[in-house]
Amino acid sequence: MLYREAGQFKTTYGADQQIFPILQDRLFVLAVIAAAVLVVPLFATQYLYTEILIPFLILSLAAIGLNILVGYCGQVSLGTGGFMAVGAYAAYNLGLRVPELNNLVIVFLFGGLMSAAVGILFGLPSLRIKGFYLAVATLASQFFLDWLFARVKWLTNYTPSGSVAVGETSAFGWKIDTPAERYLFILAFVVVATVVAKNLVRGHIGRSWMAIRDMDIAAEIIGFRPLRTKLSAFAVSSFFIGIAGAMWGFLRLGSWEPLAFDINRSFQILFMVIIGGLGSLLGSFLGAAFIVLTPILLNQMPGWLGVGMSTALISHLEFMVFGAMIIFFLIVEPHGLARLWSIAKEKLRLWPFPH
Amino acid sequence: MGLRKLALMGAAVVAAGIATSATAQGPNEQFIPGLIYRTGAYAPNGIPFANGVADYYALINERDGGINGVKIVYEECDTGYATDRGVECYERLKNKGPTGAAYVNPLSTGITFALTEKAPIDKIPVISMGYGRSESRDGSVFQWNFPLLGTYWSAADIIMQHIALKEGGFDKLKGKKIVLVYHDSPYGKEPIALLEKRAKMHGFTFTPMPVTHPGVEQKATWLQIRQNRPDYVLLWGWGVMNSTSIKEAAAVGFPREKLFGVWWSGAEPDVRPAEGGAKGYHAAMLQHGAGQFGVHADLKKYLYDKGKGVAKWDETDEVLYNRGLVNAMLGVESIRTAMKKFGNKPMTGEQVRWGIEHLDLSAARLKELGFEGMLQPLKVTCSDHEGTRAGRIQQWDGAKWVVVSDWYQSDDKVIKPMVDAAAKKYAAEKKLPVRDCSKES
Amino acid sequence: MLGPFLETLIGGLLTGVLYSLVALGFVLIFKASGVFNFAQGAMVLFAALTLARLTGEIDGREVHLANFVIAAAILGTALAFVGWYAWREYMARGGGPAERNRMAVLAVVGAVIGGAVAWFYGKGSWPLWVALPATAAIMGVLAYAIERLVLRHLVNQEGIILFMATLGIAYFLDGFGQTLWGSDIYKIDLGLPKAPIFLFEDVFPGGLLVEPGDLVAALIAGLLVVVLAIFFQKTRIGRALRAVADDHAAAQSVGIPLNTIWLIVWTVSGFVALAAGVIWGAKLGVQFSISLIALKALPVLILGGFTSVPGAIVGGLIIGAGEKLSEVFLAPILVRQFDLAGGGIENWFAYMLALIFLLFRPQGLFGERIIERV
Amino acid sequence: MKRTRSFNEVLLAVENISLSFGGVKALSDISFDIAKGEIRAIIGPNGAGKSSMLNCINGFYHPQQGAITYKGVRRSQMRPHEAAEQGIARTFQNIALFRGMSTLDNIMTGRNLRMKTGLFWQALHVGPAAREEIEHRRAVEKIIDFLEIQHIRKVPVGQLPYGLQKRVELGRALAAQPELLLLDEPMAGMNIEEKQDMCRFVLDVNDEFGTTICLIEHDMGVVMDISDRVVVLDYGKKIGDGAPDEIKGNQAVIDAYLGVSH
Repeated sequence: MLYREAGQFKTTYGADQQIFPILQDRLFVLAVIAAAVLVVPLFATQYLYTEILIPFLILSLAAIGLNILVGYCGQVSLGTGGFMAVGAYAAYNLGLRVPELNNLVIVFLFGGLMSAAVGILFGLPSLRIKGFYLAVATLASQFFLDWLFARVKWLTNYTPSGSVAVGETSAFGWKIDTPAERYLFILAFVVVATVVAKNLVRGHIGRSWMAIRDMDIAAEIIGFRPLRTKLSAFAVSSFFIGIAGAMWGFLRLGSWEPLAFDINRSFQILFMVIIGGLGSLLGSFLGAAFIVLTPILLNQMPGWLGVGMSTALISHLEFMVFGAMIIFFLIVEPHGLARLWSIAKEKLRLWPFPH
Repeated sequence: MGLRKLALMGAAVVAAGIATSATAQGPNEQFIPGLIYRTGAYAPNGIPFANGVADYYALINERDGGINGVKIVYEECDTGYATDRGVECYERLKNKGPTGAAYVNPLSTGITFALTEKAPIDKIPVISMGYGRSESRDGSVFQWNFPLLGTYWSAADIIMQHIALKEGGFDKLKGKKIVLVYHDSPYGKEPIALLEKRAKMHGFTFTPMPVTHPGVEQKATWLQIRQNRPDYVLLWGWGVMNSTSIKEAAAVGFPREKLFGVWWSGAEPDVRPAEGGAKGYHAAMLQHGAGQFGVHADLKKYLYDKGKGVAKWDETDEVLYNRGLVNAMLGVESIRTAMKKFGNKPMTGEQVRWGIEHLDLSAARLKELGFEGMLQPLKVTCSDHEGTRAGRIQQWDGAKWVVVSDWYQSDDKVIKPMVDAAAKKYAAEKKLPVRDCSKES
Repeated sequence: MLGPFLETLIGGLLTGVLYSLVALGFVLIFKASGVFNFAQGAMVLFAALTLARLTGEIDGREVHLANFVIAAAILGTALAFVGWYAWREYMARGGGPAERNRMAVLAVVGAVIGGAVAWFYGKGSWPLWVALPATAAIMGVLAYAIERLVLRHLVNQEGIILFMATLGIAYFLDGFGQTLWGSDIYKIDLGLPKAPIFLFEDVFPGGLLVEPGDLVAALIAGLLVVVLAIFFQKTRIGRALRAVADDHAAAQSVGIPLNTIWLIVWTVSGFVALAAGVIWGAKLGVQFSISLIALKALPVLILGGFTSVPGAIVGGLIIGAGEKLSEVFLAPILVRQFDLAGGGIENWFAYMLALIFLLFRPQGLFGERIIERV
Repeated sequence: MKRTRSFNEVLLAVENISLSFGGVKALSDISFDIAKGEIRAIIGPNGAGKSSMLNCINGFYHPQQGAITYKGVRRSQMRPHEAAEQGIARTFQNIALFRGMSTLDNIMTGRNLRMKTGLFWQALHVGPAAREEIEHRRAVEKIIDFLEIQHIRKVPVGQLPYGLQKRVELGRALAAQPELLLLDEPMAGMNIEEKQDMCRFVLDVNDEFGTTICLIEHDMGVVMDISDRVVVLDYGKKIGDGAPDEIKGNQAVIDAYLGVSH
């Protein structure tokens, strides 16, 4: 009974084109954000911050980025890790070499922009190459970028180990040190980025991406320029991914080597996008939550249940159950957790009357 | 629809599971986390090490009833040798037990780098025995890092000394070609700085050649070695990379006698798969070698005869198992040292840090512990978190490891300035306070 | 200069054959079912682990007893399945519920026999001629399980969903294989010669190095390709497979059950995985890392075309030779020019090579040309 | 209804077009013109090259020989989006809607060439971007009203029945406010009622907006009713061109349709 849109009439096109046209949705999202800002810090432990909330938020942002490319524009990419690395190393180098600009907001945006530039470069082949050929071809960027950051000494400031560490993390005089501060900072960034992403996908640029995804030939015939459209998706996608990469390096790891952004990272984020739901921003969050939480829960489950198991067996079972769950969710709902959510909402709309 | 319902229910169960469970721990327990790997690409090397660690803690509990009566509670967490996973394990375990984690063994140079940033905040010491970042032996900057028994700079230096000795002195190295085949990670890159410096000092050419994780593709590397004919090849590998390197060396006919591995490339899983091809291969020793020593008698008596051992008995003389024992022993003795000052109760990380920094194991004490023949006496101080810089070289004779050298000491005239410079740079970058070690007791 | 060049080329080509072998598994499945099977690497590992553990000596303590019960059950079902299939072929078409009952009886009988056999040989050390068919049977069961539990439920899904599902299978298999067989390093001993051969020692200083193990592996791979080619061209099943590859709907309309076809391809690619596992396992030792060689096969795939068997072969040779030559001859130049911290370019070079090639031929070397229509 | 209208101005002229795919001739030496404001039909048996002809006109195929003059400009090789920019819109034989998007969004894509705000404003979705979106929404709502598809505004087009999809596709083409509208079998697969609706829409578009229309259609009754002039293709050759009445009496056309062997 609570979730009703009946009676909410839109009198202007503007009102009809809001992000959440239904009042309850608006209130719900506001409540979630308010809870994340106000309630979570009341009880969150450091572990919850650093190992669950922070990775979840950062990877959600990366998943949003990849979703723009894969879910909205239909170009499958396996190079996410590489673009995250570009963001992280670009941010690191800006902060290191221009200390006046060592402000997290500035270095993160710079990381995003550099990543966007590299994304455009590696997006060029998408004009000729399609489908899985493109997916595999994007691995070229993954391996090349991994290699680049391991080999070009300047990029890592000639550290002998090739591992870089960030110094002070602050923004506009706010020193972002404790897990809670990091969490709030990331949260703010991710909320803004999500709104931006939503604005893009609901406007004509988003429609151009979806048109290319759904039928690239028809899209070109009605006037979309395929190259420009695809490259804009690559650029925007890499921009978000680059920011996520910079955050991952600065606020999650603190020090990192190229292995932190290897191909497993790419697969991890692709999983998030697909399990969460292609072409759904909500899905990016749900997918990230699923992929971040599941292995951790599976790993700790035997301990909670008091089952004595060897570490090796726990790890192997974690792999098995994780794999099985992915298959299970794909079979149950190939359109992702976001679709499950909307089905649940649909039910709620009718509740308590079944028909 | 049935499946969908199931999925929703499953999600609800998982959500319910997130409610963290309180871990009830008795008051008189010392919690020690173990970041190990029994799965994934590096499992063959990770398993024996993890077994040694687990067995030694079990032995202390079984034989002595804990450390001065304080029971050890040991919990493993599988990192799979992945840095982010290792950090997650650390965060999960660091607050367990009445006093939190006593110390942490990351068992991966990458994880060590990451935890180096966290240790001062959490006040938990990082013991990176025989690995980690080389400059972290400088305790005035790296208060919480303890690369006990030897850093990679020490390892590389010991190998170079051995080679120089065989050649008839460092001056004979002039014009020689030395190649480093290394695991492409912070671990593999560590020795490069020292080798480059040595190359400049003695006029040999030094070529580093990276091998990408996990290291099963080395054909191009070894073809290059065959074509360039270096005089010596140093190997800084881990996991399957080691055995692959040795196999490829055999395949291109590079003399195994001139192939020298670091101490992480000198264990049984590294040479056995290469079979006959490994004969003659040299590796540095992190002090101890293979074989059974005093402590093994107790292990048999208290654990293996009762069926409580984790490993198989005939594998307890292997290099990496022994290294696990040594690693656990150093931790336990550090806690014991701390207890002398702070009392026989569970120690906090901060207290253990003090304990490690004042660890002083004499030959007599080592004998008492059953480690005679495995370790040389060591003494950790504020300025020297390495404790000892001694090492030997062993050779695989096709069936077992044979010690073929006397003890070497890495040359501090070479290494100390590098440590000082690197530590200073780190302190400046991170704006860290530097302790004055001359004022520490 | 010519000596080292030829030597590298030979080494690269021989490595390339091994890449081809892994790529072949991908191609078979993609051709018949449009699935980009990322679990191929995990299947290689699983097959190699199974074989290595069956032939090797197993210590009762290290592998839990329960594992053997599972292994016995798998093997038993495998035997039952083979028996059932033979019976069905023998009985020609038809059957229905009666056939299903027979299958159930056979499955139980097979499970008991297989379990007894596995129990009896529970300590491992099987001779190769027993272990090899047993492993092949287990790969067949695996294919059956994959078809039954995963693919059947994902019919008509988009390619990317199927791709993700195979990633899930890969995770599962990695964990399952290690639970069942342990995660140490194991040996497969084929008795291959190890001593390097040096050719033309009088022409080139030091001769041209050829590794006999690689040579034998290449021969086996070559043989396998020929067998597969014959299988595709000459047998009834092979022709059916090609029909499916050309047009799913048409194939179904002439009465070839798609599920059976999928089962067969997955089984065949399970066998290919076994062959690859044996060769790679003998070369590197059997452990987790061999599941990662799947990544090596990907550039071969896009270069050769996802649907082309000859493409997998030729692509493998080009990639193998290209990456070794680039590493040996190009990387040192790059290192000197740009003051890099070492070479190691072969990893991305293979992909770049394939990528540049694709820009000129988007459908790969032997892929069918794509004509766009509206 | 018989219509006799006269047109003077040539909008598009096709001169001696030949097109082949790897040796197979799809079109050979075709010439005809489309006058501004008229409804021009292209008919012919299956495989006659009708769709290929449309594909040439909007730049998707590039004929090996011949030229196309549009609005007095002889054009060489062009990409489809350039044709769209010059005011040519079309629908497709096999519906080519964007299946993942709603009816509203599909029709909005038709306005894409008129939406100019860049990434920055789009990201903020305020000021120019919001104004632009509402302005075009207004235009699209007019088309939705015109085609009587208000009730399916927010439904993903993949879920719509065939006839409605065809209508949405017409809406998308109209949204571009084209000068020349190419319709590829707009009534294929429709029942009588749907066909009547569609005919009405086509005629209304032509009347109200003055849009020139070139359509391919199999239903002879419809073609003869609504078109001003008809061109007949068979096996890639032009076999007839003229007013509907002339075509009806053309022997070659009758032969082609009745299947006289060549």
